[in-house]
Amino acid sequence: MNPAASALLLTAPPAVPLAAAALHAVAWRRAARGARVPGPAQWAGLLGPAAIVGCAAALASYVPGHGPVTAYGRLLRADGLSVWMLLVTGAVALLALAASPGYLAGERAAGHTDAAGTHRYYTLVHAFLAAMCVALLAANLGVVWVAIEATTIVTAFLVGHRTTRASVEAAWKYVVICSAGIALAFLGTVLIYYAARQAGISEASALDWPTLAAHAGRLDPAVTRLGTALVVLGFGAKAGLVPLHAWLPDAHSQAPAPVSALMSGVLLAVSFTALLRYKAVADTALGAGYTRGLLATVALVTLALSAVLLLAQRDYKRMLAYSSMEHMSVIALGAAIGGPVAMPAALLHVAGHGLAKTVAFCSAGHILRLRETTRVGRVRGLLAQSPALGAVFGLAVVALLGLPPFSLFASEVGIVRGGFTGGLGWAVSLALALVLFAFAALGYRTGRMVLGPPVAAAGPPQALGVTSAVPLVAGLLACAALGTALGPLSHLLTAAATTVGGR
Amino acid sequence: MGGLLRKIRGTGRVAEAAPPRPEADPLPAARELGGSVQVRCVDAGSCNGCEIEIGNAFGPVYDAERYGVRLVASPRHADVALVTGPVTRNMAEPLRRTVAAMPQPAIVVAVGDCALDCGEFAGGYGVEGSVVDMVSVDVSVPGCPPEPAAIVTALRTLTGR
Amino acid sequence: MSATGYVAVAAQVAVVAGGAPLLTGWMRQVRARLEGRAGAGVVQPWRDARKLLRKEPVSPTGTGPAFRLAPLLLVAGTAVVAALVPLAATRTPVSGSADLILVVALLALGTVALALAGLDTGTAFGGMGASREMTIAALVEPTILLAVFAVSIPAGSTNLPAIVAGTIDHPARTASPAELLAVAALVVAVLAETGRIPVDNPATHLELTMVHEAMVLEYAGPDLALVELGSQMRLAVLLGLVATLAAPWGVATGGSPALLALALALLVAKVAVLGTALAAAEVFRAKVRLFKVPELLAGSFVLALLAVVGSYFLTGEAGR
Amino acid sequence: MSHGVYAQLLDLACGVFLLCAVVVLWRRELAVVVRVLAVQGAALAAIAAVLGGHERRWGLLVVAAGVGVLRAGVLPYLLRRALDVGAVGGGPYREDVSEGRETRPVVNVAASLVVAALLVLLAYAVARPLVALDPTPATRALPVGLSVVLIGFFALVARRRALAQVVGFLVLDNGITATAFLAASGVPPIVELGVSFDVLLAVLVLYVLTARMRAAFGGTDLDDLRELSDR
Amino acid sequence: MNAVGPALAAVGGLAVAGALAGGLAPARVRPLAAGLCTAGLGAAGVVAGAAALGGARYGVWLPGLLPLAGVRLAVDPLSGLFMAVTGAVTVAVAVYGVGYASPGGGMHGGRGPGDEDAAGSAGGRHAGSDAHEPRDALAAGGGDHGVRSRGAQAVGPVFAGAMVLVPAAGSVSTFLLLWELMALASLLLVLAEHRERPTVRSAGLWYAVMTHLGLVLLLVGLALFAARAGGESFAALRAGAGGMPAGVRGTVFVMTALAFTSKAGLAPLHAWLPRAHPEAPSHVSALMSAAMVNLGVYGLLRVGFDLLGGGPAWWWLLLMGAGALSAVYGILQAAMASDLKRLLAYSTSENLGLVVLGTGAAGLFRAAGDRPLAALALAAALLHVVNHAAFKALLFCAAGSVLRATGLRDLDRLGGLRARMPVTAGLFALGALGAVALPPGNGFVSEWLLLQALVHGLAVPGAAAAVVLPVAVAVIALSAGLAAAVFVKALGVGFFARPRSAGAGRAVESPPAMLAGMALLAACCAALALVPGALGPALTRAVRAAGVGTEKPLADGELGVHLAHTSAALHPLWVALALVAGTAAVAGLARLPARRRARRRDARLWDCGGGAPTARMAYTATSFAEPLQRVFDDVLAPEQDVDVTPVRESAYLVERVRFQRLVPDRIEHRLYRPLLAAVSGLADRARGLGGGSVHLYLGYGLFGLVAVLAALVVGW
Repeated sequence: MNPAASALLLTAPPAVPLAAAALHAVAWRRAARGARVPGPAQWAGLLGPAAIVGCAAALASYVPGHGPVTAYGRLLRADGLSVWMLLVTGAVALLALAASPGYLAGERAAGHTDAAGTHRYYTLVHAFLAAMCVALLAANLGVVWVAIEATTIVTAFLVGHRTTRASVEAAWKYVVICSAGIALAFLGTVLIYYAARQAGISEASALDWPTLAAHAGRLDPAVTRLGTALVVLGFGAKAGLVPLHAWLPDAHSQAPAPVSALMSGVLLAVSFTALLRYKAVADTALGAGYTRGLLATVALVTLALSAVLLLAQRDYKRMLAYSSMEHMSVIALGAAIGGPVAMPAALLHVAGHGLAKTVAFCSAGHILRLRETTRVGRVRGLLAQSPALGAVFGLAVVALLGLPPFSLFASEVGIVRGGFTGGLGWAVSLALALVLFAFAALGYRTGRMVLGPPVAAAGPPQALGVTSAVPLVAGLLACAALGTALGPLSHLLTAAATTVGGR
Repeated sequence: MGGLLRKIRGTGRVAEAAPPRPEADPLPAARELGGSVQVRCVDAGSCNGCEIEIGNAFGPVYDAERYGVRLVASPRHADVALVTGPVTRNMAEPLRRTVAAMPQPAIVVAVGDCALDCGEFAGGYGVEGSVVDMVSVDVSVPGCPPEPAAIVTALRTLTGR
Repeated sequence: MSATGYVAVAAQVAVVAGGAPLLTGWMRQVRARLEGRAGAGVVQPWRDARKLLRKEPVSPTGTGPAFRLAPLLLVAGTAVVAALVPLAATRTPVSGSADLILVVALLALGTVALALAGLDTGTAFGGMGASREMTIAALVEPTILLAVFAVSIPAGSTNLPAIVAGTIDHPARTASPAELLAVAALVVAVLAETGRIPVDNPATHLELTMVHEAMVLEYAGPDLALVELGSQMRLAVLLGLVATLAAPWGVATGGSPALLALALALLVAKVAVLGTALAAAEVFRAKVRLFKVPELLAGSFVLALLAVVGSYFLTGEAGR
Repeated sequence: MSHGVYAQLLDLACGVFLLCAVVVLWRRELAVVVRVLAVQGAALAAIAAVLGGHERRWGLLVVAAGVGVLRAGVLPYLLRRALDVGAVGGGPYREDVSEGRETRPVVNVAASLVVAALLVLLAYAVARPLVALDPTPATRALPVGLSVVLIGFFALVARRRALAQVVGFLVLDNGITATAFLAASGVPPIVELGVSFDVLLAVLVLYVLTARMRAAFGGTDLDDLRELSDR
Repeated sequence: MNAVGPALAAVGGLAVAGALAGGLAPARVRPLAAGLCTAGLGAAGVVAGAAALGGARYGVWLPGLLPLAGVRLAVDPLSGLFMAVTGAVTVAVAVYGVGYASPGGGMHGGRGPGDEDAAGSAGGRHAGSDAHEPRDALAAGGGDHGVRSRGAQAVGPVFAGAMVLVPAAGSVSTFLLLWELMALASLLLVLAEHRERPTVRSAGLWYAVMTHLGLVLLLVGLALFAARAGGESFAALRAGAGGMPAGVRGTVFVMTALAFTSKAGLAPLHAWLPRAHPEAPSHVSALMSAAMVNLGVYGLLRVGFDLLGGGPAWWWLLLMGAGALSAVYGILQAAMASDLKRLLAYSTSENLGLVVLGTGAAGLFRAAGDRPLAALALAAALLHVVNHAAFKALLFCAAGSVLRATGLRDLDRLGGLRARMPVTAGLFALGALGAVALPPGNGFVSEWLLLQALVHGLAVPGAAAAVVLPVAVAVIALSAGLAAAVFVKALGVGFFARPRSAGAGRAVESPPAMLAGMALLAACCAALALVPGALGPALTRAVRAAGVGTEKPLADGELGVHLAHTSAALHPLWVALALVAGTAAVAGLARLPARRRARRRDARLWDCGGGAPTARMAYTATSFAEPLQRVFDDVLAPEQDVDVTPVRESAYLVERVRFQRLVPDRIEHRLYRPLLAAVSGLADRARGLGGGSVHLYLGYGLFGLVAVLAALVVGW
């Protein structure tokens, strides 16, 4: 591919959302009190994700056949893994931003926000997208770290969107815990940089991932082991893994629904991708045993914690957040096992979980708007009162439970098969038992909310608007399509898996 | 077990010799029974004097069974309703229902003076009337209480044996 | 199959159908004699049957086909069993499918039909009788089948003619402990199946104690005759079966009519002896409380189980 | 600059750097703690400058200057403004004095000093392989960087006041930057620039959130933040 | 060109078409469209099954579908048998389903105001939820929810399609995909009537969690097997099975056996069956009881015999133990149940217990080296699967038409349906005849064959056989006896005598489509009862495909059932003819002596002369089961409480007596309750972990960091 085309394809994903963010920032400044938000401006928001998906598709057709594409003197680089994650990010962003206008209209109607708030929302969301694209496409691990820290800062005010006590609390916890976690990751990066410099790699390319991966054999084992441990703790915090996981339920229960969809669906996965980059380096330097043990332990502890906390959950947005933690631990377990079956299964699980969780969170947003409560106990007879919303929410949770037509089933089976072939049979069996607990808890609460006769207090039956139903149904269909046949994506998936050790 | 066997061998046959067959010509309905009569006793309010005699009639000494007469549990199974005592107010409807429940040809035998003309209890406040007033009686056995032999003879006129 | 085969089957059915009332009459006569009474004579059941057949048929309101079909099915089922079981001859046209499990099941079919008729009337007595009858039938089933299992082991098959022929060829088998235990268990099962004294009193008038009679309280005339004939035939066939299994000598294995006649005569004699023993035993025993019956049946079940396990360990020659 | 003088200067700077971290844990008044934070920023800049001078890398000196301006000047200024806003409270009288002091830290001062000592020991044990890899005077001072990281993290955990927690975070960050300088004389410039920019933005966000918290909760005691929970 | 391939394609295509038709068609024509697609799907399944039973082998590999694994189908006579059974049941139930889901039809019962009798509504109500009368969705006669909703009609064909295709799966992933698709579809169908009764939701939850537990066990077992055998397709498993150590083979067998026995509704993991079946719409519970549970047995055969190639005796003793336990326990609970569909559900658990008992016996004989006898035992088990599918589907459909007509499931309130619904009563009687395992019925044939296999099993060496086989024969006999009591209760109490509630009084015969469906099933029952020999060759091929034995268990070319090696034989056709001829002869002879043609008189019921016997004096299901319950008192441990409310003035005058008896599911109490209590206790205590304070969360982080650093220092 000629350099000009590759430069365009690599800069478009971060650049277009950034431009949109700038546009909305200007509009935010000039927005008077009570001014009406121009309709087309909202739908213009879709340009950013559309650009991301377009570029990702173009790269997807090129990269598996011809290897990674670089631009700007190897600053931006797209290999199999980043293209796959870009595709997932684009898809999830498309769904979230398609659902945003409906959500914000509801918020404005309920008086929680106004025109200025809307523009601020779009500015921050587009900045958030741009940051994530940079994190995926950057070749330099330092730049990846900076981008991920930027996502924390940008989403701080998204989590604190509503100026209530709870949102301030959520925002504070989110920023403090994530920044502390990310700082540890930076310490790990510094140590890896130190080891690389001692191994004789030049200063300019010491943090450049391809060269690091190539020369990983010469890194000093002790330093690399310490650096990798810190990175797993650091980026694990942003990926919702133990020990710095506690921000996730609070942030997700207070953030606007599309934002928590984006965060759960993609932000966790992007930070996990960064972690995978380091895993590739550490595996060549220390052998697969070390990171496998560390990641598997972290994954199982997270799974146990989320399963137990799901059992006694009373708030359905926190329930979905803990379900994200559960799925991230399954993905971490799949990555820990590695190998030709478990690694692609883990990446497929990222995609499936992203789509299903987005639909779940967006419909949870509608449920909140309809019933004004996030308590599971007070939401009854959803299917009876608004069939479309109930059906979509129910099917999204069915997908999250890992039931067949949806891709989460195929990926979970893949991870278990990989686990047994890779020798981690006991860990996978323990994980399945814990997933069973989560299954029971999630199923029980969703059943309470969705099923049952119509509740008089809930008012007359209300249909879900077509504009807000389309993205949700599209998300479900995409997840089901992924579950039945991968088609052209299968080459991309295998390429992505081999870049991080799925030999 | 052994003691009972010895007692059985010791007592031997208790039933008295069968008196000669009564010559009275049997009722038309009785002729159809062909020597097999199944009896359902109905106590329509008797003082149980007649019941004791009926018991003796079917006891080992008089042994009504040897002539083909058998007591049965339900009027459905019975050909003969052996009715005793004056019919009290409560037993009037049940007596009618019992006789109605018996498949034809059905015969009603009234045992004892009370059944024939309310006997001692004539005019009692609880007495509805005698059996003869309530249902059509085919054979009647007077006496208060009638001898078991008289009851057996009446029954033998029905079996013809 | 020779003509005598067909004759044998017809003879068996005729003997059982005709002889059953006589057997009951004979047992009542024995009992009367033991009680010092004169007794109604052996032919009395025939007279009862003839009189009942001539009476007016009655169908209680609200009863359906189950009520009407049950007596017919009871008698027909027992007749088919009489045809199958090699009471007189082992080589008959039907001996191929004369299976002991089929025989036990056909008898159970009669019980089920009668229980359904009891329920069809909708009266309290009908329901009570049906409930108790089915409870006892359910508990008898394991005992009978285990006894069948024990008896079939030496012959290596549950086909009745094969068993009887096998026992005739090896007379020692009848004295073997397994066979004795099996026959004892079978006798207790027969008592329960036909509702004789320890389990149920056929001549009782107290409805609350009835098991078998409570179901048939509503029958009258011809239906009642069939029901009584059916239960009498069932008793005759079962005693015949016990006699054939315990003392198979005399059952015609060859084809000649003379042997057949002798076999029939011997059959009547054996059943009469068993009838006498049963009647005499009834004089000494009283009806057991309904919820003591399961203990009785549990005892016979243990006998049957010992028979089976015993026959395996003792003889060990469980042929194929 | 001769080798001996370089080593002594470096050790002096690291000593001051570690001492400041301990003092942050020791003192309760936020005003004093912010001043100590500024001193620590200066020490960090000194370490960078000494390293730059020793290895004759002028780029490093520029970075040292930038770090000095940011961590000794801008960030403490922001924290002092947040404190004053709290203190002034917009009324005729000062707001209650407890805003300015860490009245009831989660772990009392004596215990936290003991924990700080233990963390320093752990840092030294962990850093042994790092030093063994390339024993130069700079890498021999690595444990100081790690221990400041751990002390910063502990301060983050043990402080009830919002601003005290921000100070803890900044100490943690200073520690990491120090480790970077000592280990490989600083990460590549664009990464260093990005990191500093991110830290600045993080503090700005926390500054705005403190203001919002004061508006919503009427104080910056983090114990009020307990509504979102699974109970 | 064998017909299996196109037939399977037809099954898949029609499933998708049916789903679309059910989802999109207008309400009026929706049941018909979805029903036709499902029936077509079933027919295609039968064609495929028959072709496979005829000996046609078929295999296909579709790498494109199902990411990471690809779909692989492999059909052999064993899977052919199960596909044919499932297909046949689907055709009949689909036809029935069209009638069941169509609006209008019979009078809608529901709980009449007047007939709420004070007597205890006892019987098998499980603890906790009061049994207010189940209002049938159609009884409420309205709206577009329940069985007629878009969701339920769309999922029906998918459920049937997945069930037909499960036996055709050729690799671990495909099997798990179809298995879980079937589970999800049946879960959605169980929840179809969630608006009507709160118990539907709890039943749905129990069903979902236990099915998922089954999937977890299956996934672990098969993944371990695939990993150790070095391949994912059944062929690779079969090849690799020999080399695996005994411990691994044992673990794989136990794991998969637990999952499959749970799906077949056997004892320890059966708690979902008596909950899901009564709450599901009747045609769905017919499909579940008659077809889905068989796939549990299919799994046992496929993994136990075919893939693992048999195993040591303790495997099969385990199976026989589970089979015997659930046979007796299931039928005992059925005897106590007064809810008709709960009774049928427990009877399913009993029949499947017998099938697994036969399978265990086959394995035991095979382990002891006696191949012909193992073939015979397995043929008996397979024949009982076919028979049970026929009569259980018929019984559930009949129960469904009773529920639709009266709105009631409780036998204590039914009664008098023979007069009002003669055809349904007749069909239920035919099904009951099959279920009680007595001669003219089809259940008797397979139970007879099973008994023959066990009776001849004593020749097998080993003390285990000598002790286990007699107990097995006793278990079969006891369960057959109790089954007779259960179905006499169901038929007699449910259909005969007079109606005991207003709902039963208003019953009207079901619409023709439902009767047609049931008639189809009745025809199957009759055919299986009279000419079982026709299945002989098919059974032989299926048994050989399961890898049990090469000899023919049943002699070919016979209408009846001839054992190839011994003189035992059964001619059900001749027995039936003899019974019919006998009945006719007796009827003729009985009329002979009655000279005058006496007209049959209608007389009042004999009531000891008292008042006319009312409906409430008749025996109900609870009173019918009372003797049995007293006999098995220590096994069932019924909970009974009588509260007497005296008149206010004096304690001696009783105003009201309320009697309530509940026969709990003891396995559930002993096994599940403590587990659930422990889990909810753990959950409540763990609530503190998400405590809410920032310091706690950061504390976790610091603790994690220090722990990892310490581990590194220690040199982990």
